[in-house]
Amino acid sequence: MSVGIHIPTNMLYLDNVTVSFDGFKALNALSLVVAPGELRAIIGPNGAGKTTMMDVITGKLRPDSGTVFFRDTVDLTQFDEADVANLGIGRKFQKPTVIESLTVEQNLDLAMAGNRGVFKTLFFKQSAEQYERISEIVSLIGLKEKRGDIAGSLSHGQKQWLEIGMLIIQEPELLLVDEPAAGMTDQETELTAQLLKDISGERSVVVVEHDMEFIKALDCHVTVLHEGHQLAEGSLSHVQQDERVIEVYLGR
Amino acid sequence: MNGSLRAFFVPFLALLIFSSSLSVNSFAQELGFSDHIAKLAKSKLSEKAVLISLIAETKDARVPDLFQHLLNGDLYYVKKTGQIVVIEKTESGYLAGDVLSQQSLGIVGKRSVKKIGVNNALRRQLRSYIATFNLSSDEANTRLEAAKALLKAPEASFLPILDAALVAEANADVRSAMVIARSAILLASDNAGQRLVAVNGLRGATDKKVMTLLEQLLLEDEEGNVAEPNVRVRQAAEEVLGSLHTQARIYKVMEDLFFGISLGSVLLLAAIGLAITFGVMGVINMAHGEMIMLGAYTTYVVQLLMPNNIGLSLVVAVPAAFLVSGLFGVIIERSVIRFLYGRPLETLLATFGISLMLQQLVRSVFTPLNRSVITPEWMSGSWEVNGMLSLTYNRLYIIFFALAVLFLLIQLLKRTFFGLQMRAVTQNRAMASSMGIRTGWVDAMTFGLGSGVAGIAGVALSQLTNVGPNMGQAYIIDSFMVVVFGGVGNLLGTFVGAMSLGIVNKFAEPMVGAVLAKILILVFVILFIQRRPRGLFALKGRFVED
Amino acid sequence: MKRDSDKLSPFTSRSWLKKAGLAAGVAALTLSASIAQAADTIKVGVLHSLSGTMAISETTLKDTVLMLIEDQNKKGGLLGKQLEPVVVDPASNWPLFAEKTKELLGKEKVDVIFGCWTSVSRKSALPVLEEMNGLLFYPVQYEGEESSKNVFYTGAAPNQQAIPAVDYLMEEVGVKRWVLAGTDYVYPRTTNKILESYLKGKGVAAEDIMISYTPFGHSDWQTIVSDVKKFGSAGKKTAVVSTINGDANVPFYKELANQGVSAEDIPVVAFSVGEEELSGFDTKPLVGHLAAWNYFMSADADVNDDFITQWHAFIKDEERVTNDPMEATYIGFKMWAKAVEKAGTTEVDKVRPAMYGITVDNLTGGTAKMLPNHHLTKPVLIGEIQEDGQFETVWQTESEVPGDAWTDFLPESAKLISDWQDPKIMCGNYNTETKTCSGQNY
Amino acid sequence: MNTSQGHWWRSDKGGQWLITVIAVVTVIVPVLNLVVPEDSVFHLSTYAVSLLGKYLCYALLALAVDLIWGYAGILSLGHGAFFALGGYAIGMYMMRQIGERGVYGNADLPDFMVFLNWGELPWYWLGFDNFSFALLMVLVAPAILAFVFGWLAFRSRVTGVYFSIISQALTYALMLAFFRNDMGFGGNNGLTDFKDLLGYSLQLDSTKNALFVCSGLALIGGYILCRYVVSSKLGRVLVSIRDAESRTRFVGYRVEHYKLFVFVLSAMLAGVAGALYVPQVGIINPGEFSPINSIEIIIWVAVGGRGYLFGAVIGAVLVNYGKTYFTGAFPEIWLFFLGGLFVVSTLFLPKGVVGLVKRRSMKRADEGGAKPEGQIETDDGTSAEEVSP
Repeated sequence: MSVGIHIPTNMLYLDNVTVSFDGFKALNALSLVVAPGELRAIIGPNGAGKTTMMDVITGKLRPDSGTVFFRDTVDLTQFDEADVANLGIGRKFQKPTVIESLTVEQNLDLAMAGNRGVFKTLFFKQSAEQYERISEIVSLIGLKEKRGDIAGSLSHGQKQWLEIGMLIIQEPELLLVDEPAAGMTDQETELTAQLLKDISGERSVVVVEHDMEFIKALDCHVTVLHEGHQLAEGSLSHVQQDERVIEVYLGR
Repeated sequence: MNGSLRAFFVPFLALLIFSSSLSVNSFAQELGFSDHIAKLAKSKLSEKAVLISLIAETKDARVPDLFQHLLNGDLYYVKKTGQIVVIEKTESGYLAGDVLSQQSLGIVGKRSVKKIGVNNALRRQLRSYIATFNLSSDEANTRLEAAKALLKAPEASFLPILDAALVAEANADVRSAMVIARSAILLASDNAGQRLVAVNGLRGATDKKVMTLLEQLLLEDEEGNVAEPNVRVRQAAEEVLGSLHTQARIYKVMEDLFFGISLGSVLLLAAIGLAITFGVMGVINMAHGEMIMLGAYTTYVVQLLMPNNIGLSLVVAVPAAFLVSGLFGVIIERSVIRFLYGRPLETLLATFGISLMLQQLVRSVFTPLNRSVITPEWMSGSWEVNGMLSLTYNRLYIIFFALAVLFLLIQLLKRTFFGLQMRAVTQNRAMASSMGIRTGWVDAMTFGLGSGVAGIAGVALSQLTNVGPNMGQAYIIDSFMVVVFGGVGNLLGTFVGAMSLGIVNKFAEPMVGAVLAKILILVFVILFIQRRPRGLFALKGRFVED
Repeated sequence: MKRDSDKLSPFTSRSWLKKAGLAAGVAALTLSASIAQAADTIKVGVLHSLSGTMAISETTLKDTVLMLIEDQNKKGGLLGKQLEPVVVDPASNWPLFAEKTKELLGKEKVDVIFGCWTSVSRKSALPVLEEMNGLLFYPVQYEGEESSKNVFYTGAAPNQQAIPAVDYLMEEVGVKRWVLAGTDYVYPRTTNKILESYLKGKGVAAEDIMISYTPFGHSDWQTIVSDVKKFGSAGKKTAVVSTINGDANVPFYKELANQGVSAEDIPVVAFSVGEEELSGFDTKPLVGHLAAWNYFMSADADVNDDFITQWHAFIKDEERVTNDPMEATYIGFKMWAKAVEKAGTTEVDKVRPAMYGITVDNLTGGTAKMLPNHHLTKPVLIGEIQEDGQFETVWQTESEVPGDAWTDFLPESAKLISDWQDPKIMCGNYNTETKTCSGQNY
Repeated sequence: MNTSQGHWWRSDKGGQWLITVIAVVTVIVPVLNLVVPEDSVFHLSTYAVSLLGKYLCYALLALAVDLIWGYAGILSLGHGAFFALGGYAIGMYMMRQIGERGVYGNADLPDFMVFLNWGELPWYWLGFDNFSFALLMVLVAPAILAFVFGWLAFRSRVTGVYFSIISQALTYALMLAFFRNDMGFGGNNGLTDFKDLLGYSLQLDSTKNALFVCSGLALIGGYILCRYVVSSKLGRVLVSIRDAESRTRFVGYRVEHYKLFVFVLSAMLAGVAGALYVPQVGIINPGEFSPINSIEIIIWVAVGGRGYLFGAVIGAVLVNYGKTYFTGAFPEIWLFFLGGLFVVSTLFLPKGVVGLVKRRSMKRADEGGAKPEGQIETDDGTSAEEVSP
């Protein structure tokens, strides 16, 4: 586990979180710790509770029991999605969700860190620095040429990147990324892994992924979820040798 | 005394008593049956009352029949001759029969005869006489009805005949009804002791009319004098009334509950088709009300086609309405809605347009006037649980009908292959299609099913309310409320939603009035949706995010 | 990238001018030109809803007017000209009544309008009629409290329907306890206010009056009928005075019958249920209930037989019934025709004075006379519903009752009278206390 | 780049056209009515002026609906309620202006209160003899209702059809409430028999033309306001809410605040439309609250083309002109035409009349990226949210 430079000892700390839907326990006493600046991968079979965990962290779902602490002090279960986002947690969905009827620039502009108040946005004017910031990001995500294009016209991979760009420009301290490599070409996958590695360090990144190649490329700590709780944790090679993991997940 | 003897003895006694107790002048008494009857033709209503008494007094064997005809409104007179006839309306015209000779006169022209009119006062008078005749009927039920009828208009002159009937009566139920009727008559006695006996005789009678009679004893006139002068009688009356009031309150709650369930079942019927087209398929079907309307008009047409079998007509109308509305549903689905899946709000616009066109269609075909749908005999009246609580038959049938429709529908969805296909298509169209389900066909059938069920609702509603071009509009908002309140996509939710809205409405209505009750229900639904944005029986979990 | 530049000049001057010119041309072409045609016919406006909720009642009146026009034209028209009907559909939409009135008077230049059913539709059209000096014949019974120079009210005022009906029940039937049940809108509210005040004046105690209002189109009457039953079981003869509107009546009567309330126990006297409404009912359970009108189809008069025959021939349906508002339309039309003949012109300002005192035979016998308060003299009939959907007249006023625009049973209204003929008054709302026309003088 | 803030006018070609047309009509109609002599071919009748004024009010109402539906994906089936409230506010002012000229000559109470024996003016009528207060209420009354209702609904995330249905319930409940005479708003008859506005008689042609001009100006003002809103960053947040509500939350926007803002703004615009409408048609009654009316507004917007703003205006005028024409030309069967129009336009013009024109012109000059802002991708009010694994 990498050692955090920031003041908080844990960026994210899930303690004994349980969520159930009509008796089915999507999360079952799950505990998880992510350190500042850490890049963490989370794997697990379908229904292991990965997305539910994301939902709990981002305030979309309230857990039945347990706590979720952000930067040691903030209990995330008390906040809703917008609060959580403004606290500095960004989330990328499995299916790329960019605003298709807006342009690439407008998407980034929306996501850019800044005041989210109604009247502030009504009278918002883009400053030169903000323009430059967007320029940086479009270069970073390789959409420089497409800056003025409608997001709906982008390819699948480009949408994924745009969404990652939106995450970055949001300047979160913690990024939650759900299956970023889904539907990408090998080359794109590689680039994406590199991008995530680059942005971790400054911030913590939690990646949920199925693609083992991708996980391997990330080269980071891996947590295996199964039936709502943590089955194993460690390096990819470590967990790959775990008996239980092989049984429930890899062994199939 | 055996039945036939009674049949002979009691009416004879009745007529005997009338002739002695009625104070009519001797000149009139000499006139015979036929003379009185002849006068019926052109006398005024007030004169008819006297004539009816006189006719009753003649003891003629033809009197009961005559009175019945007069009451039913099929007693006429021939304009030219003044001859009194009984008219039977047949398909070929008016079939006349002379009252006196009881001979048929054959078919007569509609304009050559005129009806002998009666009013409410005369009807009451006639009914009382008929009741006294019926006290001697061989049928226990008829005697029971007769005794109850006497309770409505208790008059001292009926006392002897009632006493005579009581002596002959063996049936316990009829006896107790007769005793109550007798007590009711005695309440008007001059003798305080008799009145006290009468009041005590009414103890234990669970009947609203008894309450009315006792209330009458306690009425105060303008000077503050109570109608009943005797204190002991008053006290007894108050006591009996007190227990009656307690009973009335209990039955009132039961009645309100029945009203609520009944309203709930109407809402359920109206909404259940929508629970399929809107709830399951996601079509915001603004033409749902018109599907109900088509069902109601189908009922009307069925009745036109079988005028002699009104009782059966409703039974025929149910499948007919299902087919007609269902067919319209299939046509609408195939021609319009199938192009709009995945765009629910556009279905709102299109179906709204369709609803306007359907309204205009029936307006053009059936005129804008309301159509008269006849309530068959078996659906009229009420089941008298006791004198305090009676449940109307039409409502009772509709409650059962609604439950049956709900049950069948749930079975259809759960247990049949079609239901399985339907659920497959609505949950994952692409997957269902790839598994070889003809999704287009399933869509059409599902929409047809929802529409057809709405049509069935129309049959039931035709028994409660107007059948006109606007009838659908009256139900569309309520239906949406029920479906949304219960939780979209859940038939059981629709059921619970309909019942709870119905019952809440009916308990609120006596407190705040009909208008406010309706407003409160709407506000309640609005606030409820804030608490549970997906209704009472919301599907939980991740998969609801669609 | 430019920012904040020329934000305030959305249009360059050239494109602005071009667009303005084009737009002006389009506007001028589409909007102008409502050319009045030389009148060689007399135009008769028909302002009845043919769609929407009121179509059910009003379509018949439209047909009645068309029948009367056709008949008049067969007789050679009026003043040597043919009558030409102009039918519009205000679609049961109240503001549309004002708009269509404007269209009839302004665009079509009609000489007279027959129309409206609900009070609100009349109230909507009224300012337009007054402004453009039109002439409306309003054929439906209503709550009174109005007498406009430009409207002739040929239906009953409350004193020609509600009050005689209550008198009948009180005197002939011996009713002591009253349920005033109505739909919650202005006509029932006003009528019930008048009746309440009238009944109290006759010594009826407050606890012997029950007032109940329901929403439009109310269909679930279980609770109210049960309440009526309960109210009626207090030992006094009880009757229901119903101002329940149109569609709500069917379920109301059905519920009454099913709960075993017969006309002999608790009679219902209705002011809005006529032959046409009954034709949509299953009448069996209604037999014996009452209605108060100024006309029944069953009336025994030759002129009535002729009218019915004419109606059946026109509408090509022997089963169609006639009703009170049809008679009111008939009387209004005949009166207008007479007044036009008398005035020798269709000009409103000449026809109006010619109207006063004009008489037309009622279809029930007797004559209707137009009073200077723009209301008619009318006989009042109480009928009991028969199984064939007709009424049996059970009571009738001795002579015609003059219509009273302002009821005597409301304090503010009692002070007012209407007279459009007396030169000393000449207004619709003359206050007899202050000796002035209160409010605007129209 | 077509998003920069300075360009919000330039890119709106349709809007420029629209405003030009409205401005010209606003100038020309009074001229044709008042200046051109009556016997001239170019004279415009007062009837036509009122009719056009009515269309303009409807257009403003449609604009208000398009703002929330076209841009924020909020399908309100109860927007007629705000329109009616604005109308009632101005109607109450005009009732008070009648003063002694009512039929009973009672300066303290409106006529309908007099004959129903009201003792005194209810408290909520106080202040309505003041025009500025009434004007304020035209905005405030709909705003308060929209705020309370919106706050409740958006806070608990009532979306899509659920929102539509409860907004319909809202207007239905209000209709029933206003029907009640006890409410003190004239019951079914509503408020009518208005005499004058600010001392100018409503029967004067000049007043009518002035009201017409006001309607035209209000429409232009409303359009510019809406255009400004949808072109601002806030407008893009709205679009983002419409297309992906959940995503927008995760970016950190308080969706409920944005929805509430635009909903209240839209309600206020609707209120203004109602306030201009009532003096021109001369009556306001609870029928304006009827759910059917609110559905019709949606239809105007859909026929014109949702999400373009000017589409709503065009739709409102087209449909209402059609209604006026059909009710006159085919009184017996016009519902067939109207119903058919709705069906045909949803089937064949999914993006409305404007969409049709756009598609044509786009085919002609296909310059990539010229897709109009606010073009709809998802055609329903429910947002296309993420799908779970």
